[in-house]
Amino acid sequence: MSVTDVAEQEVVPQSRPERIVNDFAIQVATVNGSGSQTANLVLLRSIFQMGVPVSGKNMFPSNIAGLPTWYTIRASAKGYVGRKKEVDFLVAMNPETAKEDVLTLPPGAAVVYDEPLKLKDLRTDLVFYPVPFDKIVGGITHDAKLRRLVRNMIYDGVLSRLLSIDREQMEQALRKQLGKKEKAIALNMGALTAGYDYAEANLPKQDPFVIEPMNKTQGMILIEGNAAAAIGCLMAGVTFVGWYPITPSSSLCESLIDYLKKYRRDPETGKSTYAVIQAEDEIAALGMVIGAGWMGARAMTSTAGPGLSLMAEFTGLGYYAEVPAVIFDIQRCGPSTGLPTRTGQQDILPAAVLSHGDTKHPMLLPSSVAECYTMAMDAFDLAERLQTPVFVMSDLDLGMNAWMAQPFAYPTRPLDRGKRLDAAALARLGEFARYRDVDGDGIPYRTVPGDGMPAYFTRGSGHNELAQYSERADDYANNLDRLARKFETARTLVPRPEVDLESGATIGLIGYGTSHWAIVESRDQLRSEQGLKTSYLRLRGYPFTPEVMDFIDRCDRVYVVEQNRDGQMFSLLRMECTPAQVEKLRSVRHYVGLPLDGRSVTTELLKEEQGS
Amino acid sequence: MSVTDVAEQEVVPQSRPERIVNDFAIQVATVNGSGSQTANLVLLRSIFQMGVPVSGKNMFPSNIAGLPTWYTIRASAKGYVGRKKEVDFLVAMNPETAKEDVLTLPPGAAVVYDEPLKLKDLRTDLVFYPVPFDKIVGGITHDAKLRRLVRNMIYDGVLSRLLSIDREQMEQALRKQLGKKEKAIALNMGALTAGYDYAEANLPKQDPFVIEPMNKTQGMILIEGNAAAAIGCLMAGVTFVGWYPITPSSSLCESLIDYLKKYRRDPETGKSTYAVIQAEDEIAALGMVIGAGWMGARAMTSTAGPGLSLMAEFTGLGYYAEVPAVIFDIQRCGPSTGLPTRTGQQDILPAAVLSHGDTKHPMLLPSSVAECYTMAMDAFDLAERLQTPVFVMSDLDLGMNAWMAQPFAYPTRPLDRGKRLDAAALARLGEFARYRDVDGDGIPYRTVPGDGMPAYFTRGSGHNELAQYSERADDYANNLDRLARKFETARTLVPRPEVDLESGATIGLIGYGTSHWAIVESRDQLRSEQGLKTSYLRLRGYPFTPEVMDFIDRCDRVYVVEQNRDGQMFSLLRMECTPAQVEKLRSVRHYVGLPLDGRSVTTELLKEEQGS
Amino acid sequence: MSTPVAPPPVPGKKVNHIGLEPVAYRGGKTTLCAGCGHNAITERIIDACYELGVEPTQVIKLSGIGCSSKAPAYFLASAHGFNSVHGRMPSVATGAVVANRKTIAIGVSGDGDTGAIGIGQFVHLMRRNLPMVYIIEDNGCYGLTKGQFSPTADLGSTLKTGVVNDLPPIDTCALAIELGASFVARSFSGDPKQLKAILKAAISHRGTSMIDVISPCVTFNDHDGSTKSYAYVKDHDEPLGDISFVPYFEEIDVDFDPGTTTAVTLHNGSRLLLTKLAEDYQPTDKQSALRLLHETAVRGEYATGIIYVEPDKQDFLDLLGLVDEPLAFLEPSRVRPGKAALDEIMESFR
Amino acid sequence: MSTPVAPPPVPGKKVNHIGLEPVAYRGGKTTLCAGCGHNAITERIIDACYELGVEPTQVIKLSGIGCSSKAPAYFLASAHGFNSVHGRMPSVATGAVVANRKTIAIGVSGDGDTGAIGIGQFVHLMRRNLPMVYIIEDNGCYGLTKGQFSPTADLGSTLKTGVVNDLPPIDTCALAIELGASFVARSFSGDPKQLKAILKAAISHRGTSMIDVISPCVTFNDHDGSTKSYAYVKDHDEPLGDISFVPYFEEIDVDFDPGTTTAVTLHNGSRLLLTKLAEDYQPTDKQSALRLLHETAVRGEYATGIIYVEPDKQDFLDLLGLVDEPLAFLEPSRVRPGKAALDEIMESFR
Ligand SMILES: Cc1ncc(C[n+]2csc(CCOP(=O)(O)OP(=O)(O)O)c2C)c(N)n1
Ligand SMILES: Cc1ncc(C[n+]2csc(CCOP(=O)(O)OP(=O)(O)O)c2C)c(N)n1
Ligand code: SF4
Ligand code: SF4
Ligand SMILES: [Mg+2]
Ligand SMILES: [Mg+2]
Repeated sequence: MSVTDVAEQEVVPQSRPERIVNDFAIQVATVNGSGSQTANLVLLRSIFQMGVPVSGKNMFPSNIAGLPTWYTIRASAKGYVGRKKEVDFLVAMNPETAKEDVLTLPPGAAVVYDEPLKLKDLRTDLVFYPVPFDKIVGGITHDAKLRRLVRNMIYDGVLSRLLSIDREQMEQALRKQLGKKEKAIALNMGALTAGYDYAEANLPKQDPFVIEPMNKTQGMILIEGNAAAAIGCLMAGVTFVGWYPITPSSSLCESLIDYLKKYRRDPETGKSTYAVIQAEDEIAALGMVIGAGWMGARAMTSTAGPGLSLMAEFTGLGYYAEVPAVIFDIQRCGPSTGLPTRTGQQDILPAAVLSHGDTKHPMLLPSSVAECYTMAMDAFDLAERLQTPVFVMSDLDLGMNAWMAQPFAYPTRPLDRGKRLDAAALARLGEFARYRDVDGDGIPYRTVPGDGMPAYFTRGSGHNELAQYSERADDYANNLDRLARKFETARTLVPRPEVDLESGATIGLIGYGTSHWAIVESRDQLRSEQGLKTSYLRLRGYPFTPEVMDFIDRCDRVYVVEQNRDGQMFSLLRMECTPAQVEKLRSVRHYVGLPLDGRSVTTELLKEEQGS
Repeated sequence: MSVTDVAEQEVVPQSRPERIVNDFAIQVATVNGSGSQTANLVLLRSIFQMGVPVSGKNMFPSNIAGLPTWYTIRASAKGYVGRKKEVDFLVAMNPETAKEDVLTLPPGAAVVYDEPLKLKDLRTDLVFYPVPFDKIVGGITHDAKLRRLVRNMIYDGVLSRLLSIDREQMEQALRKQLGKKEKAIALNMGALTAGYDYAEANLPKQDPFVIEPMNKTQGMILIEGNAAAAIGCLMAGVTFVGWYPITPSSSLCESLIDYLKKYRRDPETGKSTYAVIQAEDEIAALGMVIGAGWMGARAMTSTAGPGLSLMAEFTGLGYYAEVPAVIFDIQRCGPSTGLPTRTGQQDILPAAVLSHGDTKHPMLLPSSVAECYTMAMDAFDLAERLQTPVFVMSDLDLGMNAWMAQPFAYPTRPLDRGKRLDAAALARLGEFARYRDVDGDGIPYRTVPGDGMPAYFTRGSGHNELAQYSERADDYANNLDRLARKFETARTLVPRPEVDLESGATIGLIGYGTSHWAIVESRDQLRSEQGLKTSYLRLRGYPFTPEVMDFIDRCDRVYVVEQNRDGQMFSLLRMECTPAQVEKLRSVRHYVGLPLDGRSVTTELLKEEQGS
Repeated sequence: MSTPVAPPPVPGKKVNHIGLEPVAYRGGKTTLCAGCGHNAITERIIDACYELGVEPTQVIKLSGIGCSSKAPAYFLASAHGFNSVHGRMPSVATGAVVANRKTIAIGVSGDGDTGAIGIGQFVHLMRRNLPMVYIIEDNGCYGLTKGQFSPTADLGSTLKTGVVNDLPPIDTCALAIELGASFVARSFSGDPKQLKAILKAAISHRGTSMIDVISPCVTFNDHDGSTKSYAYVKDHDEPLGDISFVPYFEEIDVDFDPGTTTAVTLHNGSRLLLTKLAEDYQPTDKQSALRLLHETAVRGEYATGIIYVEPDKQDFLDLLGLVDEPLAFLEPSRVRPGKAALDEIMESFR
Repeated sequence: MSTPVAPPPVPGKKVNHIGLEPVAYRGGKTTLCAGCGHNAITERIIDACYELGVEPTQVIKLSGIGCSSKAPAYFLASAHGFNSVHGRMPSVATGAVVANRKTIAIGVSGDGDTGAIGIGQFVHLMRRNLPMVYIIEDNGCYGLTKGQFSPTADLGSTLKTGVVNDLPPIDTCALAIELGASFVARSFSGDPKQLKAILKAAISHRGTSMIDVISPCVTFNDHDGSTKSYAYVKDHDEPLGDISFVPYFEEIDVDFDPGTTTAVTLHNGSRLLLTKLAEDYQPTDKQSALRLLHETAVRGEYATGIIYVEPDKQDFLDLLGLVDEPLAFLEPSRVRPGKAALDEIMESFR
């Protein structure tokens, strides 16, 4: 596969066993716009339905049609859902990339390919299965458009046969995909069957890869992180959404719109208990959110890097005017425009300190679709509790790919609307001082227009405790100190890390977000291949909670694993750690635009360990 | 003075000597828009002309007329030009602040005040000089508008008498200020004389403060940092300026416009060898600069915090598309709108990492008006040499206040236009690859439209060495690594720090920008009052050069002194230092919107030292 | 506390129809220059709200940054106010109004705030026809940053520094009409009668009411070609050499009959031609409104009055189909769907 | 290398008046969808430059972000190009053109790039009358982010997802005229003859030439109310269930006479009414141009042709009073004043 980083040569090709069951990666190389998504999702879903843990990763180009695209499905009995660099089973449909795709396969891999591509002679250490797609599709329909469309379904049929994927599961998956479109289902099933039949008749099994039923996915769902986050927002009772389309974040708001339409219209009047506004740009999107949040609505936006940059000024206003706002950053790779369809964790440091003039912001760091759901709810609660913009740092890999999960639990905690002044509080406090630290936690009481409580004048400018304009040095410093105190309160409120202290381990790993899945796998590799035990802390929020420092203290060396060039979380840690802790910190960075894989972590860590 | 931080109580009031010569601070408290600027500058300039080192700091409100404003003039035989917290001689003209201004004076201070304010009884430990301004001005002119205007000149006269400031020098300073407006000069001199005469007749000298001639300002100039930077840009051969007005940066571009008009019109045709465009906002301003820089022009903009935030996206584009741009950030205090007329160093961290997706930028850190001049030239050379946006981080204190300096030297170094491909280079390289690291320094060769060399397609998106669109992992990583290499090259090119290693000192101070002047004074205080020797490193550029790490290594403890809440430079250092170095670093922070003073540094440092 | 509560009305005192005294409509003390047109507009907003009997606590006051944008602090002290960031008040207002449809939103902006950095948000606000009053306090310059040109500066006008404005002005009224605002007016800060009447109409209108109010900056705005311009005065009256000096002016008042053109002499001596729309002018036709604006502009005049109005145009809240209650105040039970909904959603992913 | 140099013309081969073959005007292979209107516009730019004998290396190509903004990569391979950031191409173009006045700048933008995020910079570009050709490839949607509405989407049009557009479209031509652009035209990507002619005129004009080219997005744009709309097709032609499937379309071509109206049926079955301006239409009067735009819009038609032109209007470079040579190439001696200048300046601070 031409755009990915090539599998490391250090991974010594072992002589493959005869049967490799539920532990390999399939990659389908097509051209985007050619309608392969249905075929790929059916493949993914049918394996999932067979009870085999599975993950799917879409590597698509930044255009709409005509460029190479790759879809990787990984079946893993052990439940690994991170990226696996080595492709075991290639479906080569794209003439442009087929050659390079084949050349980068590890020995022993299998290749289903479009016969005219003549890939057979490229290598002798692979298994080749030529399939005459055009010929087969000719037998299915005469409509040229439909032919292009169902052509992809044929490879599903071929794979069903070669990998022993249950054809009934495929049909069920197809029905799930296409809904009630019987004609479409019939047509696609025809193609699937044709592929199956062709394989049965012409392609004797020569490779070791097979899918066998398990029961590891019972009751689970398959969902994309952006949809999960949207459901979280829905359940958080979001009432205002201001957004501007940008890959890979658009699908968050677009799913949310669908859910809101369905579940948030007043049953009697049909009217909406929410508003979604497609703004003219990201500055306006956050401006609207700030306006709505100031007014007391639960308000959010969703964006990616370029939008984050544009939101810098308003984020600072939100910080200083103390207005709640929830900002999802579905991180993508590089600058404006960068690689908008590639993943990364490259906005961590800029988001943490976004804006000018001494600002810092809480961040939530979901690793899983389940956390996209729960942290969406956490974010609204935190934003209102802390009266400040809160960032949820997801990424393209998490947001736009399908992941397995247990069904999400219905929230048990009521909405936390934070410190809102009411008559009782006013009576207790005697006086309303918008920016006074009454409780010692840096969080003042607020009122909103229309709630009957006293008004105040909101401004980014310097102000005293009574929200009056002030340029006094003491007022300014007091306010800054209180805001710093509030950030310390945030430290006690953001989600705590997940810590796995392995007894006897001297090495620790710190990771966050989607890097988690590679780390999980790498730890197993280190244990099984090197006998190396590791402890692990997965960050779930920023500012750092005491557990983080404890963890570092307990380890001899700590590897901070992340998907950016500059070691951004590593830098944030370095900013806060004691020298003894800094001494222990190492940075493992990955910045190629593709999801991090376990092997890269293992290799990098071992290299460092040898050096240290 | 009501907006300033109150002088520390720890500074034990010593019994004052009888005569305090050339070592005290005068503060004039007026209302802005009342025309006190001429009177204040005449005062400043006449002391300067008497050969006494002097500095002037304007603390003005964020409106146009009617709010309190303070102007502080410090005379210092020792040449200290940083802020001095204690005011020794107050001119109280503003009824609104007079009381608080008087109450915060140290014992022994003197107060000239408008008689009707009746300040006399507020304290017994001060010297009071009541002056009936309205009565005196009544004798000068009958025009009400003119009365308001020349009223302030009266206090110059009073001070001339009380402090022994040469009246001829005052007249000369007034002429400098008003140019050839003889009528205005006569009127103002009348007021001055009236003030002098009044003082002579009615105000026997009771305070110890006097100005005596010295010869410490011979040949020197008095200039604001923004004007100095403008002269630097002029001499750097700037050809394109895109800007948007914002305090405290506007005067940079406005002075520059004046100079360009005068010195950069073609003598024959009268046409301009430059273009200045007032853009519609800061996004457009930097967009224009990027467009012009891409085209090969020497292009710049100037802004402050809110503009910096708005420039985030384009800065990232400039970083990745590798377009030279010079950005002056005249830092002010706080968020949008913050305290736009207060100073700070609060954009250091955001500027260093401005934009999303792994970016970092060189910064130049002028401390003096002389460096505003030289670093403006350095910035253009660096931006073209490195093909990247370069920030010059000045601040309100430096940019908008008048500072003494030796006249600027004419540049001896020719303009460095960086690596521009020409026919010879093309022949040598064989092929033009826009983003290839030919020389190993991370800096590629560039061509510009119209130079006859091969064209390329510029984009922020992923590209290979040939500037072709690419989403390949290897291309992306290679490019990022080269950019990181280029940043290492920047490390060798930015101005080196100024290091003063004091033998026997175990304590080091690191400072930058205007904090320098407080540090200089604090070191003297530490030495003379505590017998404490300190070494000192003044940062002049970012990324950090090896001297910085060397310096830390040589010290036991290093105090990083800066004017922000979050210890922003301290954080950048922490990100790069070895654990042993981190161990030594302490943060001294000042964030009240007013320039840092030496006493605060001393106090803070001693407090920490006692703790450590 | 920053928000004094209006004292209970004393019998016999002047009150409006909701029983509030004029003082209930006042705000903080202005920090603008004496004689600044913006102050006069503030007074008219106070008058209009008082006379209409607007409930002050139902109002929200929003602005960007500039001298003009400080104005909301100077009226209706008991209303919430938001002095946001430069040029981006429209988006803040959009979020705020949508979040609570029961509020009356008064936005105050400057010609720089709206015409330069904010023109993009202005365009989209007009297009959305968000119910609010949007006032541009238009002085043709950037007051707060000391007098640079704004995009509404007239062709050929000069700065204090002598820089001449070469670009044609943007006509915010023509733009607003073109873009879909449903109430567009122009007035003059020194015409209290007309301005108050327009403000009352604007507050009463449902949809975006855009009012461009010519509001001289007595300190910086300065037209060349007049022998009484600030520049001219400066040259001939030498003592005015102090750049930090702000002359003190009385506010200008004019009042003239509809259908006539009145020349107003500004403080700096320059003349402003105002054409008051005739009483029979029909402001409901877009084309004639635009023609009128262009024709008067060509003659160097400003047409003042209500230039265009489309009383029945659907506003943005209608388009959004919101519930009647403010979104901000919906009960948790109305915004968090029940378990059945989540179950149904989960089922779809199985 | 990314910039092939045109081969020397072979005798007998078709060349233009500067001796270049058509191939010298081509660019990289398009990565847009087959049948996308944007590709047709690319072809016309190539034709127009070839026929005019434009020197390709004298051209700079600029764009924002979007499918449309990718187009500059597909024409004039030997010209420098800059694919900048979303909506901000006008500022980059302004800097570039001012830095080198000898270049011919062709800017390509989308209706989202210009009408949404970029409308502020668009307004100010038009106002400055910067000499450049500014093309909006207008498909009423955001192609690259998969079909959301743009601000030029027609009232009542629907997304694939069923979302209906409630807001009126922004007419970029009316806006450009209102704001001071000196050449304003509208055309259709499928009308090669007219589009090429307009492009040639636009390149020849001195000042901002703004051309709004209706350019259907075959993949996402989708008008409701037509029984052949995409939504309709989807419902009734079930196999099209794959959301990632992009159908392959032929480009549309129309050819009709000036002064007539023609109906074009788009790929999704919707109809577009194009009214070609008559040959005797006088595009020099602002008022009539605006009236024409409004009247045709009310009838649901698009007026195509050169709608407004002001041939002698001063352009931005004139206003700036620049030297004749490109600023970017001035010798050091012309941009760094001599020692005497610095001495004089220093003296003023003594
Ligand atoms: C992002 C940003 N850029 C620049 C400024 C500086 N600034 C403050 S007010 C202003 C212009 C105000 O002009 P206008 O809106 O016409 O208001 P006026 O003062 O004339 O009433 C500018 C440029 C700012 N506050 N924020
Ligand atoms: C700051 C920023 N926000 C959002 C995006 C995502 N984005 C890319 S193209 C585009 C819209 C393109 O629409 P249009 O200009 O009409 O071009 P089309 O694709 O329709 O030709 C958007 C929103 C971006 N690249 N940058
Ligand atoms: S500077 Fe001008 S706009 Fe600002 S307050 Fe003064 S008169 Fe008004
Ligand atoms: S998505 Fe639409 S605009 Fe984009 S290339 Fe395809 S047809 Fe053209
Ligand atoms: Mg203004
Ligand atoms: Mg479009």
